[in-house]
Amino acid sequence: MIVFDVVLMVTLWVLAVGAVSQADLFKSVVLFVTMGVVVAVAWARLGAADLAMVEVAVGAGITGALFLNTLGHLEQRPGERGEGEDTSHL
Amino acid sequence: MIVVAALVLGSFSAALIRIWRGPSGADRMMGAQLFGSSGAATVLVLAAMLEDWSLIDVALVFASLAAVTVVAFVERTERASMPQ
Amino acid sequence: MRGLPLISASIWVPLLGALFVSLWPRRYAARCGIGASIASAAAALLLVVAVALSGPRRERLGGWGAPAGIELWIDGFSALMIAMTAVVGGVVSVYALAYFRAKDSSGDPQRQEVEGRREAYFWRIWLLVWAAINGVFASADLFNLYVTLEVVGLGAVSLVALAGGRALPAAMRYLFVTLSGSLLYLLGVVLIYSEVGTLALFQAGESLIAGTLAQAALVVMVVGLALKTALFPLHFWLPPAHADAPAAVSALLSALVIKVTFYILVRLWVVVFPASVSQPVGEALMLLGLIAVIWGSWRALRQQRLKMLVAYSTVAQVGYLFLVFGLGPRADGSAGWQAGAYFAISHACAKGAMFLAAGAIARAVGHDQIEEMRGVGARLALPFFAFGLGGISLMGLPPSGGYVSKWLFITSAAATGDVIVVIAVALGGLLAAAYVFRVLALAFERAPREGAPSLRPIPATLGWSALVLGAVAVALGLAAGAPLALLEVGLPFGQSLAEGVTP
Amino acid sequence: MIPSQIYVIAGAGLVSVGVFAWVVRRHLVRRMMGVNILSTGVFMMLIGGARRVEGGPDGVPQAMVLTGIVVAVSATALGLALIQRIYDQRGERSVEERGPM
Repeated sequence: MIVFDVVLMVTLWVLAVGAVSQADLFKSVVLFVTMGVVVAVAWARLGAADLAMVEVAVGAGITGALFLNTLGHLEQRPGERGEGEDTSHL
Repeated sequence: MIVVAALVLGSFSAALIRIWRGPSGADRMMGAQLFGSSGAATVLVLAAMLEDWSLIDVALVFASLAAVTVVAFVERTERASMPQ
Repeated sequence: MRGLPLISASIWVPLLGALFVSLWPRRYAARCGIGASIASAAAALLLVVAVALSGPRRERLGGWGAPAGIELWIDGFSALMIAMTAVVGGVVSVYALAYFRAKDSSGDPQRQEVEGRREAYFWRIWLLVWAAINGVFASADLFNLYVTLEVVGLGAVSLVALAGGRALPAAMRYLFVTLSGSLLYLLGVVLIYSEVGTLALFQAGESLIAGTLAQAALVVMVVGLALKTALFPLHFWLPPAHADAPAAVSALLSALVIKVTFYILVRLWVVVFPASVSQPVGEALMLLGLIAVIWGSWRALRQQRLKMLVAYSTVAQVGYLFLVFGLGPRADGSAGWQAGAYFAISHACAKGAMFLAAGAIARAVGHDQIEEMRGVGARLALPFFAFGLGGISLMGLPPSGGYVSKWLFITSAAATGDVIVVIAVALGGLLAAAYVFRVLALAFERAPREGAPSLRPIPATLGWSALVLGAVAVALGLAAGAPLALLEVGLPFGQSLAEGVTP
Repeated sequence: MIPSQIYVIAGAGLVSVGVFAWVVRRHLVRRMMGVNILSTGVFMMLIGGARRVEGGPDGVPQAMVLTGIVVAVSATALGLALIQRIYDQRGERSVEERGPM
């Protein structure tokens, strides 16, 4: 079991390092989602079943979807509306 | 049990390789999906080993994760390929 | 009065207000919002009066006790902070009513749409933040503090982002700062929990023993909260965030939001950590506070933009707040802590007044470059007068709240022999005088005959509400007895805090 | 070595990765990711550390982490919304590696 713990945690750490150090943003988002899955497995291993469920649904699922949505937004050209400074609201 | 664990480990490493190597976004996404399924399998194995059968529910949520990410991914590719 | 759930009412009323503002159609947002603000202020003041009359209160939400349930606890210190929130929040709400309303003149429908949306979001988020601030002051539980703190932080970031334009990067940086600050705090909570096995503030304080773990917990929590309070080397995020936000929001941030983390730090110091652990950290914080006073005032003096000047002045005033962590434990009785708490409320009123006035001035002039405000003072007498009133309190001139708190600082510093604190407090006052008078002198110069800046008309409410806050800041010096008496209710800084006074 | 100690150490490792991302990385999306990793690390330390105190699983830290995950996701949503607005209003350079932050 110890072997399992160690392997799990090493995978987790490698995924985390990969997520923040990849040049390709999409790749790091995928690594991030994967990391969420591994974290959920870790919660399950620690006997926190409800946490594992929330982590998969929220920590990996919704957060991952939000990140993907943002990437999609950033791949479009910057919008035409509201360019420049808005100094009237000091 | 050992055989099952080894199989799960194998699919884990396959998923990791796909995610890391790419080459296209879809490959990586499929890798992440495989990772999710392997995660579900791991949780099931864990459930058997720890004899904590409430973990089966967790595996169900793992499976539904795939839907969420795929929808987000497809929406993103749709949007990126839209005419500007 | 004893049985009424006044504490939870002070949280629920603004929360319900936020809900109502969100549910009603957008064009009623302002009316609904001001009504909810008045109700929230009334609920909070009722609670404060009840505490002043009948002592500290405790509430168990849903009838659950300390280990599993959420406990709310109000003593004199939290009551004073809630009163500060009610007064500043009420005045700023009135100001915001005019501030966001006055933009409809351009006639461009798209612009009006944006403005209407901005106004509606302001009221929703601000009422939410108000509820969360009261929640922080009422919490008696380390984790509850984390949750409410996080809500305050996220709300504050959204409020900054309302301004759009260059406020967006400032808001982003503020978001990172506030997130990592509260995560560091949470890390400290984790360490404390793993040591004592409880989250309740007073129980944790009873069973936490001095050691490496307590030291580590204290250090992470202090770094996190000092980051969120913008203590000197960690203040980099504050000036852009506070200066680029809408004026009503700047006032709320400087007056209330940074006091929230200060409050938590004081509680940790007095209740949770043993003196042997917190003493050296307190000395370090005091030193940083001294540097902050000088550095912030100096930078304020050099600013070109009025709101930037006020924001750097906040950096300096935060320095005074952190002096209490060195002085408080050393001074006899609770004089040092009283100085800090009194400084917090008088700074809230003074800085609120200054930001509101700066917003009114900037609205009238069209920008906030100080150099180009030559000679506008006579035509904008009301806001500049409010700015000056706030400035009096910052300088510590009698009679003002700033004077009382600085006097308390200096007496407790003199009693413990900290000459350097006395010098720094005096020097900080001088520098404050320099930057306030720099603005006032320029504004009341004789206007150049040609090229005098043309002014846009502004609603009188803007000037008057700033003036009211300035007047409160001065009045805090004239009637210091009542707040100081309230501060002693339930002996928040006494030795007998944990046992003697539970209702 | 007790298994839960591994989790505490791994949590500390995640915290350091998160701090690294927050301090060194410049792209806003990546920094947001770093904050998420940081919070995951803190939660892992919390759960691992809690098991060391008690025999079985302890309910209070799990409730804390549950709340914490929800808080983290709302913070992430706010941050990503801000990033999209910054990109809309101020263009590509302000979210990129060499942005103004």
